Amino acid sequence: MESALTLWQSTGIANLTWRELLMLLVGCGLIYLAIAKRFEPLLLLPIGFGAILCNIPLAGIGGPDGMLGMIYAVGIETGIFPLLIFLGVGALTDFSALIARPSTLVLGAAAQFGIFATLLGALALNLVPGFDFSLSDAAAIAIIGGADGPTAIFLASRLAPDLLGAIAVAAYSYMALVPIIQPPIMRALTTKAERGIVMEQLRPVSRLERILFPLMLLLLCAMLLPAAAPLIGMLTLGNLLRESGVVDRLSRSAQNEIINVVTILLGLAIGSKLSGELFLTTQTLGILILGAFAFAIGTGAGVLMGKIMSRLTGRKVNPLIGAAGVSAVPMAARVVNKVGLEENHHNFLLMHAMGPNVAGVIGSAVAAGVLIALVTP
Amino acid sequence: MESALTLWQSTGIANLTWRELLMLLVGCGLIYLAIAKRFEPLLLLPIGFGAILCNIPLAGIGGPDGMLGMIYAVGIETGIFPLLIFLGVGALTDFSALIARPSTLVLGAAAQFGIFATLLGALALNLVPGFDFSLSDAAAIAIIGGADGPTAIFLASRLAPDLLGAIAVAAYSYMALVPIIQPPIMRALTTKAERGIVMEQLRPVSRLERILFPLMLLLLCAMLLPAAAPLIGMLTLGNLLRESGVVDRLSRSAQNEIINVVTILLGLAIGSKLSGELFLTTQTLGILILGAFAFAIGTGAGVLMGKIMSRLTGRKVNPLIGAAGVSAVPMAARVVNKVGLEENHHNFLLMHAMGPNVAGVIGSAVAAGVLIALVTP
Amino acid sequence: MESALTLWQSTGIANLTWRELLMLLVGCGLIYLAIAKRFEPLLLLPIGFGAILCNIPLAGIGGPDGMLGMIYAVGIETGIFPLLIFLGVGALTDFSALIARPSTLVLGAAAQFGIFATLLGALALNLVPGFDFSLSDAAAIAIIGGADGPTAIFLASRLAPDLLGAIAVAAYSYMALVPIIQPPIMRALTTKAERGIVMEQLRPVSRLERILFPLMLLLLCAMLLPAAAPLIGMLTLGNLLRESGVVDRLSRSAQNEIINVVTILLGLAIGSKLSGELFLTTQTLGILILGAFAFAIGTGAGVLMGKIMSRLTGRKVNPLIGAAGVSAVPMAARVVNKVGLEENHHNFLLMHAMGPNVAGVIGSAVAAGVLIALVTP
Amino acid sequence: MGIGLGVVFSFLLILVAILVLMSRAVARWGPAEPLAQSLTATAPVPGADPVPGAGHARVIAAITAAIHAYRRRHAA
Amino acid sequence: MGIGLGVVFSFLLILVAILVLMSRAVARWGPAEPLAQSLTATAPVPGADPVPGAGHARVIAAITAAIHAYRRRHAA
Amino acid sequence: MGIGLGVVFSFLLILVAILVLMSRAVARWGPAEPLAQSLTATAPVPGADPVPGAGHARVIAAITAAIHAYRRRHAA
Ligand code: NA
Ligand code: NA
Ligand code: NA
Repeated sequence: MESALTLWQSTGIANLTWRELLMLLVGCGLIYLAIAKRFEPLLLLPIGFGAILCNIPLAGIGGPDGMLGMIYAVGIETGIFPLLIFLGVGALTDFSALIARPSTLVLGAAAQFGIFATLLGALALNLVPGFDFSLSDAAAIAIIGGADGPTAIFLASRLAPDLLGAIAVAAYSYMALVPIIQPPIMRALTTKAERGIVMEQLRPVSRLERILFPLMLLLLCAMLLPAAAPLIGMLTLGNLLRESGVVDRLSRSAQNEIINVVTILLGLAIGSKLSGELFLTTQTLGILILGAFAFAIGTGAGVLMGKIMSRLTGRKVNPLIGAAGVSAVPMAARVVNKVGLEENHHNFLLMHAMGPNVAGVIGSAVAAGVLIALVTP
Repeated sequence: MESALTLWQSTGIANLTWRELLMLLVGCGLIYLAIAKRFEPLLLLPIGFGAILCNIPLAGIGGPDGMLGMIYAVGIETGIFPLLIFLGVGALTDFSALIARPSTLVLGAAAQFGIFATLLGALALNLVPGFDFSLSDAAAIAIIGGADGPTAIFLASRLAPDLLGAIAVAAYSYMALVPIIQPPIMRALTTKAERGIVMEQLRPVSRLERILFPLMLLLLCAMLLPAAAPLIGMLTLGNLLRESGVVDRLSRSAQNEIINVVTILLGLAIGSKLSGELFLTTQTLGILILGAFAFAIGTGAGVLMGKIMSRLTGRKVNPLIGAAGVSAVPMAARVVNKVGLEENHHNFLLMHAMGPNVAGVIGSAVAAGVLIALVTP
Repeated sequence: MESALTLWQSTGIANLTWRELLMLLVGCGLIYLAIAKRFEPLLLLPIGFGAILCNIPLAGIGGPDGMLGMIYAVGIETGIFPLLIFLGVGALTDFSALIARPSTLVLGAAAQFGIFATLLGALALNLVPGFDFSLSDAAAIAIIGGADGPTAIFLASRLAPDLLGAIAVAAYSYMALVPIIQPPIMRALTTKAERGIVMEQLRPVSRLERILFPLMLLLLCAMLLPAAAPLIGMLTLGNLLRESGVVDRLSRSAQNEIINVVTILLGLAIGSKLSGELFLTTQTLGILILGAFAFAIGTGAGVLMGKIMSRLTGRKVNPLIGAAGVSAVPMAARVVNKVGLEENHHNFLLMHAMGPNVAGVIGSAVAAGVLIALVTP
Repeated sequence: MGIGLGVVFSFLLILVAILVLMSRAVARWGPAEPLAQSLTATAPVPGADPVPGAGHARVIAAITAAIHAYRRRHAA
Repeated sequence: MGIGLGVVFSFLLILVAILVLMSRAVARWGPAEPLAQSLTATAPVPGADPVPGAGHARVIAAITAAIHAYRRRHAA
Repeated sequence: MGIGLGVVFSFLLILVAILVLMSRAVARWGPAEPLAQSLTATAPVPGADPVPGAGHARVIAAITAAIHAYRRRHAA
């Protein structure tokens, strides 16, 4: 009888708290979104699975001696995993469109307005009872507006590890929602005539320019904003491996093995921050709201800057491409292409939107550096 | 003269103990079995090589500052390596045959009888002078009967690290010996008529079922047996990566890069537990004997349960497939196929044996969880 | 005003020291050599990039909490990275030419004369003011003459971590300069007739011989020179994975995933030893001079031993192949082939030079073991 | 021992029940799916290979052989 | 917030200037290069695919299909 | 220095002896093996390529070219 009681007490059901139960459902929900709705499945599937694993009663998989806890300590607390992902992103990214038309960097800059507006928004939310975000917390939440997963994880792991779970979930969820969030904003802020603007074909870019680009970017970052050096450093290293043409096996490794393996482990480890105590709070609600806000503001700011550029260049620039400045590569650029095609069936904006799109990646890495420099004294 | 003496004293020969010499021979023997006899070469070759490396006099490669010692600490003491292998196993395993005929899970359960019988056997062996197995030791030894390498390594690293070398060697050796150990037992326990039973073709399994299966299994494990959650969790994650169809690059990574790299390092690191003091003991002899015993019992129990199922279903089940319940995927299923073909040249049991075969993997992971829950208070 | 000052003080320019500036240029120079001149790009590109990263003011990427500092601690301080590279080298190397003509091992031994001559040279350089090499330092520098990158990094990380940056840069630079350094020495030491000697075709080598070779080498190393066991161990393990024919997926993993990923991380981490304080010293100048010296002596000794072998065998050996004994696989063998073709357009020495070439790898690993045994008491 | 094996059996018997229920639920409410494909597409088990159109198969066989030969020459 | 966004803008505007100067410098002093190839060779963007000779393309398409079929059968 | 180089030489000379003995032992007691294949099969050295039947070679060459073209278009 006693032994049956002992047995029962070692089961999960006997120890399940409502928080754990809810988080198991959240995990299943994320997996559902990843598989059925194809919401950024490469990350949301492992994150959702990690959420399940670390909310299994008694197992302690997310704790300091548990597998996910250890992976978190080794890979995320040190910042290594998001940096390795950035290495792979660099090796996968073609910056030709940006080099051919450097002015699109301004669009990538404008779209970061969402980040800084959200920073203020997060601080303002402290006026509402139940919210109490520190400056670090606010900065970490604001980066969701960068629409760049690894950057958000890197910054959150530095500035607000306890919010990392919610921030990562929000960042990837909204990135997946780009095709739903962006088009109405794009249409509201542009005229039919603007959306129909056909842009000139991009000039070809030489191999030497593509090799020099990452080095220039890295050196500029070293001179002006050392706080962004880890992120920009790994991005440019990946890109140099790709463009140098002399280390193909390293480039392929960064694009495949490294990014795949790290993605699995990174996703799982984020789960270790998806415990009920950390996630089921009013703060998470605030983060989700602020994230949507950040995305919308960033999109709007990008489009408005696109309108300014369009005027200044005598309608040579289609303002829609400004929306791609939020990053979310390549989804945002595809959305631009789609909205553009609605007006003019022969106006392919994809290549033109790639410039602001990759500029957005650089922009949010720079913004992350600024936030680190502002917040850490 | 003195310098020549110093030189001589820095050689291996001058410092070789008989234990080291014997272990070097054991290492060469394992490599011979791996290459010439194809005994589970993926693991026995690295294990044998590890045994040689960590028995080189003076080099201390298996010690705390040596390469193998460090790999052991990082990968096996933490449990990460066997869990990553399980991730790969999940990504490589097709559970369709099991989903199409869930009743074969009972065969996978029956074959775990070998584990629990061996647990008693190990404790009984304490009556023989020279043996002194604790309950933890006995549980770690018993898992050999699960015929599942990573499960055995995971459990042994938790419950009896000093016996890990012998247990891993025994587990993989007997898995390689499945085609020799099993057929006589299978033939002895079945009649000619039973062996000739032709089974109905399996129904097709839908994609949705294959996606839901790993989630159901994980949630059941979370509710009933949290102690098995790390093993079952990684197995089901790997399988979900495979079946979800939305994260092919992660699935391929788990099936290839992760499992290959970890296999090399895991095999080598096991060598760090193959030092003379740990391996050349009467206990090792006991482990080898108990392992063979566990295999035989498990096979027999599986076949007997197969006979019961055969009766209950009115001879719709060929009892031979019960033998595949020990796991040892896919070797045990192939052995079933071969023994079946001996009776009836047109009776292909392979697909039917895959059900109990993969059920055996789940069964031994569950049994490992039970042992952990029983032993660790 | 004050905030603008704070902002300025957080920039890199405001904090740039001349040492850092110079090291940034060194980094760019290495990248230039890697890409434009194809100097060992697989390593010099990551090393150069690492040099840039860890000389960014304020960022501290090479420090103990920085990414490169952490990678150094995990991968190089422990010796794991160079050993994993050696595993890959073993899996990539075909020792057939050496097995078919074992006498070429003597050429691989002779070329290590450069190492030991340089050891004396480094100690002699202490007589020059500004140099103060300990015995450990001298041994680490001398290994540059082995013309084998991973061996040099392994030894330097053990004996003289502070010099590791300069030693690695020197080793890979001179390996890239083999086609420039070696030919004049080869021509100066041989007669036209000697260079024209046509060698007999190599006998075929059986699979069994190729499997036994790594095991023989490992056991010999275990018996005579345990200090070389980690290096020789990983080299032979890689080769056994390759030749055994039963673990192809592990062999491919060692040849690709492992070596690629580790090369990126290893190269970057070496950068953490390329700080201004460690690199911009008179010692680095000494290391570069001694390295060139070591290469030249090694080449010369190899060729002279080739001449002796040529005489002893009645002109059956072309002495040029002795130059390949410095390792630098496969570049040195290709140089031999090229110099040989200059004399006789039909005399292909490539296959014959592969024997001493791979013998040089073994030779420098053995020499590294000797240096470890001599220096560490 | 009895308890241990009992737990294993109970666990797997409950899993049997869950799988049966799951399959029924999927059959009733799940999306229609070209079932014929689903099993063979993921079954890596030898002997279960589907037989594609013979013409196609011959082309594939020829190319497969060529690719193998090509790899053998260039891999090593 | 003003400072933050200001730094981001300044940084990217300087980068614009550097890129413009770089491209001019490369155009003036850089090596002559078959430019037509360089963009397409590395642009992985869909819709930017170059159109190779039609005959060649047909062969490739046939073999591609065969390879896909081959992989699907053997990968799983 | 003398000792160091001496040890290296001794080590490698003993290895020479062992390899000679090993090869003799394998030749005498080892299994018969199609030796002609063994060297070329694992020699990755350029210039040592075996020449396969010319007909086969032409097919492989054509497919190789197609595969390369295919990869170049789809890899990037
Ligand atoms: Na962005
Ligand atoms: Na089992
Ligand atoms: Na060498």
